[in-house]
Amino acid sequence: MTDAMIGLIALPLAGALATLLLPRSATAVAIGTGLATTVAAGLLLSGVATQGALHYEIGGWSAGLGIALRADGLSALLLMMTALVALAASVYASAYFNTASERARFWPLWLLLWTALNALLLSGDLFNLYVTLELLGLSAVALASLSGRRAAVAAALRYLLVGLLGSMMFLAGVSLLYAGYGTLDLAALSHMVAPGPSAWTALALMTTGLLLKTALFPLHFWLPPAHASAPAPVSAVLSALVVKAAFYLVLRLWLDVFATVVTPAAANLLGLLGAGAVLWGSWHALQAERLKLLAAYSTVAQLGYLFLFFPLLLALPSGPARDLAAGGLVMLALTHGFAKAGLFLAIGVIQQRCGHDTIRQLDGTAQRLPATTFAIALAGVALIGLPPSGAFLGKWQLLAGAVEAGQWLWLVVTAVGSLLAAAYIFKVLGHAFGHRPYPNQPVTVAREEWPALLLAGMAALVLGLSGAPMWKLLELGI
Amino acid sequence: MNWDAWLPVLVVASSLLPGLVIFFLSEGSHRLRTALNLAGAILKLVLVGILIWGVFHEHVYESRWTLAPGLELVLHADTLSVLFVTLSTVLWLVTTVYAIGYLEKAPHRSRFFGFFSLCVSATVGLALAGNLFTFVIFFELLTLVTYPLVAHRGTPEAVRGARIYLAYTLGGGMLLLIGTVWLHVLAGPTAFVEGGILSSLPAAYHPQLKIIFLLLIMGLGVKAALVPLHGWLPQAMVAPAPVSALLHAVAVVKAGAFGIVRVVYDVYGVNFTDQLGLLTGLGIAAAITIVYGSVMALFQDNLKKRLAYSTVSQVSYIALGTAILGPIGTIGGIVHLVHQGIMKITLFFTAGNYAETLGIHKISEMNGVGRRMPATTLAFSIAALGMIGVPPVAGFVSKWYLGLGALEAGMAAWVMPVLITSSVLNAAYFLPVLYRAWFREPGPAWPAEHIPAARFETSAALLWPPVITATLALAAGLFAAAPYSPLEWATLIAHREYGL
Amino acid sequence: MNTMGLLVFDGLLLFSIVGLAWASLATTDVRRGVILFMAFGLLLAVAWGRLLAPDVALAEAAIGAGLSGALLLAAVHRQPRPLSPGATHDSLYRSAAAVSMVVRWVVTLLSAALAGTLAWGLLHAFSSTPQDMLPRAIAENLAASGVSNPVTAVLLNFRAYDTLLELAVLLTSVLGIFSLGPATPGYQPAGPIFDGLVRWLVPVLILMAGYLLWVGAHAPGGAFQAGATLAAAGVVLRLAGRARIGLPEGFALRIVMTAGVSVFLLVGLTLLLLGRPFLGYPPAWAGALILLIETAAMLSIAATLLLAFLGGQPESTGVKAAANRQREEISRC
Amino acid sequence: MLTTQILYALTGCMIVALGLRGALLHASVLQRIVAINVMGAGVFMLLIAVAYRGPGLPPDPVPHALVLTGIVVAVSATALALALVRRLHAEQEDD
Repeated sequence: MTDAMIGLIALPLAGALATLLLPRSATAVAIGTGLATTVAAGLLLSGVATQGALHYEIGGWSAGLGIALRADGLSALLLMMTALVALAASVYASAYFNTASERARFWPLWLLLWTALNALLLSGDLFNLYVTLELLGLSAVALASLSGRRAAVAAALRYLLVGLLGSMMFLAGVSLLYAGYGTLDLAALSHMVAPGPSAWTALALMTTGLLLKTALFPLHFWLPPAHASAPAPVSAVLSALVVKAAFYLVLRLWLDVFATVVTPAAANLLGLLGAGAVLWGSWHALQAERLKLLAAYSTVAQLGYLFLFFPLLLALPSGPARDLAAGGLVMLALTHGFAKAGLFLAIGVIQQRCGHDTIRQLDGTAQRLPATTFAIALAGVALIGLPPSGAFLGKWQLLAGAVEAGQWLWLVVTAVGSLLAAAYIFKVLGHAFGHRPYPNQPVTVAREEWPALLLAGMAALVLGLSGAPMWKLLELGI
Repeated sequence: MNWDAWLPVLVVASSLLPGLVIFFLSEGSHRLRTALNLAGAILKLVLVGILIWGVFHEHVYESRWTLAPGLELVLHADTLSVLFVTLSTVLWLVTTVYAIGYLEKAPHRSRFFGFFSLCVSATVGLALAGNLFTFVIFFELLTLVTYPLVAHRGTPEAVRGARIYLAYTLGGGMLLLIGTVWLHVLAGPTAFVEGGILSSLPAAYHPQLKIIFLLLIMGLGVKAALVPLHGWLPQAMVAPAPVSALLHAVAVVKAGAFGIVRVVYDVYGVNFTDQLGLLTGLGIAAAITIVYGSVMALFQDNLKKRLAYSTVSQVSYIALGTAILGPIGTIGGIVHLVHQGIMKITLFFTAGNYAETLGIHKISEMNGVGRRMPATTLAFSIAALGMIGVPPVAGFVSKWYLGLGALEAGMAAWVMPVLITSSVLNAAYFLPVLYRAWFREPGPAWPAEHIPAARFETSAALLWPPVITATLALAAGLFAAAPYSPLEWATLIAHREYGL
Repeated sequence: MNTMGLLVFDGLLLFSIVGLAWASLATTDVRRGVILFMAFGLLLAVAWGRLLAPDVALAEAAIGAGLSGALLLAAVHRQPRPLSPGATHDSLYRSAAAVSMVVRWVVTLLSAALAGTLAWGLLHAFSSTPQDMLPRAIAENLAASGVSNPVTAVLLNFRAYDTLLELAVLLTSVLGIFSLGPATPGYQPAGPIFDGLVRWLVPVLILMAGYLLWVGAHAPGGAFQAGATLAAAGVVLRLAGRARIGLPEGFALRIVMTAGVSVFLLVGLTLLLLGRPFLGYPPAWAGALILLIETAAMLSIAATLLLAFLGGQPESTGVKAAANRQREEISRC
Repeated sequence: MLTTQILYALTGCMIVALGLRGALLHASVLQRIVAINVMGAGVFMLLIAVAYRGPGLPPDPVPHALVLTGIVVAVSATALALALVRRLHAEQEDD
C-alpha cells in the first residue's frame, strides 16, 4: 500500500517527462498516466480504510533526518478527489485543445500540477511542503496563462506574485519552527509545539501565507481574474483542487500540528473572514455577467463556508458532535471540489460551442446542450447545498455545530449565503428555459459533455447518498 | 432487505425511474413516453393498493439508508402517509392522462414529463418520509423539480413566476432546515411517531421548542400558502394547467399542509403542542388565511387566479383542523387533505379545458359556456359546490367535521364564524361563475376556439380526467361511511394519533 | 580578528546589506534598482561566508545575485520605452502607483509589525537551548550517505526528495516560459576585445563547473553551483552575440532539460524495484549514484537557467517555423 | 544566545519587512519582483542564522541545504514572472 504513495508522485511526474519527450502521443500518455494515478489513489484509499494511517520514509531515513510521506483518511480522500477531478478534466482537455502544439504545451505542465497536488497532500515535512507549494504555484500559473491572452497573462502574473508572497510567509514560519524545535517533521512537531511566542508567530505567518493562496476574503482579490481567464480544464482544477490544497494545509496546521496552540479567538477571526467571504463572494457571483466569473466568485464564497467550521471545531469539546462537524467540513470541501470542477467544465463546453459565456445571452444556447445544462444544474444543487448533494450534509453539520456551540452568527451567514447561491445559480438556469428547438440526442458531444456531467453527478448525488463510509474513514484522520 | 423493506422504495421508484428514462427520450418518441408514464402510474397504483391493505392490517413497511452518522433516510408507511400517497398516486395517474392531451403538440415534452414524474416521486417520498430529516430532503427536492415545471413555457412571465416561486420556497426551506437541525441537536433523530416524541424533553427546552415550532411552521407555511407567506401562489399560475392542477391539489401546497400535520401530530404531539400554547396561534393563522384567501378570490376575474386564491383559503382548513384539539377536528382537517385535492384538481382541469378548447381565461368570458361544454361545466359545478360545502359533495363532510370538532373542543366561538364567513364567501365567488356558465347567453364567438366540438366537446384526454375526479368528489361525499373511504381512513388516523 | 573587530565587521556588513536592500527598493529607476539588488546579493554571499555557509555563498553569488540579476537586467532592457518621462511602464499597476499616503503608512506599519513579531518569535526560539538532534543524526549517518560534505549529503541523500521536486520546479518554470512565446532575438556581435575575453572566459567557466560538481562531494560546491556556472558560460556567449551558445535543439534539448528529473526519478524507481526504499541508495553505491544524479542535474540546471535567460525556446531554423505557428495559434484563439 | 546569530536574524527580519513593503507598494511590476526576491533573501538570512552555532563550530547543514533549494526555487519563480511580464509588454505594444 505504501508503494501507492510513491506511485501517486512518481506516476504523474514520469508522465510529465514522457509527454514532454513524446509530444506526438502526449494525449494518450497523459490519459494513461491519469488512469494509473487514479488507480494508485484508489489503492491508497482502500489501504487507509483497512490499515489506518500510513507513512513512508523516503530513502529509508527516519522521519526528521529524511522526509516522510503520510496518508490518513483526510489526505486519502482528498487524493481520491484530486485523481477523479483531474482525470475527468484530462479527458475533457483532450477534446478542449485543438492543435498539437497546444496539447504539447499543456500536458507536461498539467501532469506537473497533478504531481504537485499529490506531493502536497502526502507530505509530512514542513520544508517539503514549501517546495510542493512552489511547484503547485508555478505549474498553476503557467497553466493559467496558457492562452497567452492579455487578461490571462496579467491575472497569472498577479497570481504568481501573490503566491510567492504567501510562500515566503510560509517559509518564514517554517524557519521559526525549525529555530525553536530543530525538526521539520510534522508528526514530531505536533508533539513538541507548545503555546508561546515562537509558535504563535509561526502559526500566524504560515496561516497568513496559506490564506493568500487559498484566497480567503479579503485576500481573495487575485482569484476571480485568474480563475476566470484560464482555459476551462485549468480553471476547473484551480478552483476545485489548487486552492483546496492550501486550505488542506491550514486545516492540518490548525487541527493537527498546532492543535495545542490555536485559540478560540483566533478561530473566530478565521470564522469572521469566512463569513465575509461567503457574503462578498456570493454577492459578486450574483452580479457577475460572465459564467466563468460567476463560478470564480462562487469559489471565494464556498471557501468561506469551510472557514466557518474553525470556530465551531474549537468551541466544541472533542466528542461525536465535533467529529461530525469535522466530517461535515470535509464533505463540504469534497462536494465543492467535484461540483466546481463540473461547473467549470460545463462552462467550457458552452464557451466553446456557443462562442461566449455571457449569462444574459445564454437563452437558447444552453438549450442546444441539454446534458451540459443539466450538469450546471446538478453542480448548482451542490453549490447551493440542496439535498441530495454532499454539501447538504456538510451544511447540516455546519448548522448543527453552530446550534450546538451556540454560535448563531454562522447559522445566519450560512442561511444567507445559501440563498444567495440559489439566486445566482437559478439566474443562470432561468435562461435555459426558452422556446428553442431541442435536439434529439441529449448528449451532443460526448467527450466534452460527459466529464462535467459525471463530476456534477458525483457532487450532487453520489457523495450525498453514499458518502456514509467517509465518516468512518475520517475517524482515522483529524 | 425483504419485501416489506422494498415496498416503500418501489413506490417511490415506480415514478422516479420512468422519469429519469424519459429525460433521455427524443421528442418524437411519443408512444414510448406515454407507455412509460402510464405503466409507471399504474404500477404505482398497484403497489399502493398493497400498501393500503398492509398498513390497515398493521404491517410495518420501512426502508432505511444511512447518509451520515445519525442521519438516516427512512421511508416508512403509516396511516397518514398512506392517505397522502394514495391521493398522489390516483391524481398523478389522472393528471398524466390529462397532460398527455394538454401538451399534445407543445415543445419540450420529454423535459416536461421527466420533471413531472420526478415531482410525483418527491411528493410520494415526502409522504413516506419516516423522520423529519427525510421529510426535509424530499421537501427541498420537490422545490427543485417543480421549478422547471413552473418555468416550462419559457416566457419572461413564466421565468419570473418561477423565480418568485423559488425565492419563497427556498427561503421557507431554509427556515425548515434550520428548525429541523436545531430540533435534531436538542432531541436527536426526530422520527415520526404517532402521538409525538418531544413531550418527554425537560421543561428547560420549552422556550427553544416554541421557536423551533415557529421556524418549522413558517418553513412549511410557505408551501402551504399560509398568509402572509402565500405570495408565490398567484404568481405560479403561469405554469401549464396540469402543473397548476398538481401543484394546488397534491404536490406543493399539500406538501406544506401535510408537513404541518406531521409536525403537530407526529413530532410535537397534538397535546404537547397545545400544552406549549402553540395550537391556538396556528389556528388563528389558519383562520386569517381562510378568510383572506376567500376575500381575495372574490376580486379576481382571471379564472385561474380566482382558483389560486381559493386554494390559499381551502388548504388552511387542513391547518385549522390540525389546530382543533380532539379527534373530530383532526378527522375534519385530514379528510380535507384528500377532499380539497380531488375538488381543486377538478377545478383546474376544467379551467384548463376552457382555455385549451375555447381560449377562455377570464370569468367574464364564460357566459353560456355550459351549453358548449356541458360535461366540463358539470364537473366544474360539482367541484365548486363541494368547495362551498354543499352536501352531498365531499367538501361538506370536511366542513361538518371541522365544525363538530370545534364544538367538541370548545373552540366554536371563533371557529364557527370563520367557517360560516368562509362558506358564504366561497358561495359568493363560485355561484356567480356557475350562473354565468349555465344561464347567461353565450356571446357571438369564443375568444379563441382551438378544438372544435366533435364527438366530445373537447378532446377525450382532456375531458375524462375532470369527469373522473368530479365523480370521485361526489363519491367521497356520498359514500363517506364506506370502508376505505377517505373519511374512514382519516378516522383511523385520528384514532391512532389519539391512541383511541 | 578579535571579537570586537568581528562585531564591527558584522555591523558594517549588515548595515550595508540593509542599506542596499532599502536603496534597491526605494529608487524609481528600475535599472538602478536591479543593479543595487545585484550588489545586495553579492554582500549576502559575503554574509553567508561569514556565517560558515560557503555552499550557500557560492550559490547566492552565482544564482541569487548573478543569474537573477542577469534575468532582471534583461527584462529591464526589454521593457518598452516609457511614453513620457516619469510615467510608469505598467498600466496594469497604475492604480497602485497612486496609492495614498494612508495606504503607504498602513503597509509600512504592517511590515514593521511583521518584522517585530518575527523577531519576537525568533528571540524566544533562540532563548531555548538549540536543538541539535538533527545535526547529530546527520553526523552519525554521514558515512553511509556516500559524500562527506554534509550539505550535499542532506541535499542529495537525506532530503533528496526535496531536490527532486526542486528540479521539477525548475522544469515547470522553463515550460511555463516556453508556453509564453519564443526567445527574444540575440544581441549585436561583440567587439574584438570582448570577443577575445569570451574566448578564454567560456572555457574557464566550463572547467570551473566541472570542478564544482566534482568537489561538491566533500567540499563546498555541487550541482547547483556548477549548473549556474555552466549557464553563465552560455550567458557570456549570448552577450557576445554568438549564434550558437552551446544549447542543443529539438529533442536533444528536451532530453537535456529533463535529464535531472529523469535520472533522479529513474534511480529512485530502480531502487524501489530492487526492493530498497524509494531513493534509498545502498551505501556502497551512494557516492556514484549521487555523482550521476548531480551530473544530470547540472546539465538540466544549466540548460534551464540559460533558457530562462533567453526568455523562451531558442529560434533555430526548425524551431522558428514552429514558434511562428505557435504564435499564430495564440493570436487566433 | 549568540550575539552574531541574533544580529543576523534581526537583520533578516528587517529585510523581510523591507521586501514585503516593497512588494505591496511598488508600482512597477519589475520592482515588485525585486522586492519579493529581497524578502526571500531575508528569510534565507533567518535560516542561515539559525544554522550558525558559533565561531569554529560546525553549523547545522540542514538550513544550508534548505536555502540552496530555496535559492533555486526563487530563481525559477523569478524567471517565470519575468517571462509573464515580457509577454504582457509584448501584448501592450501590439495594442
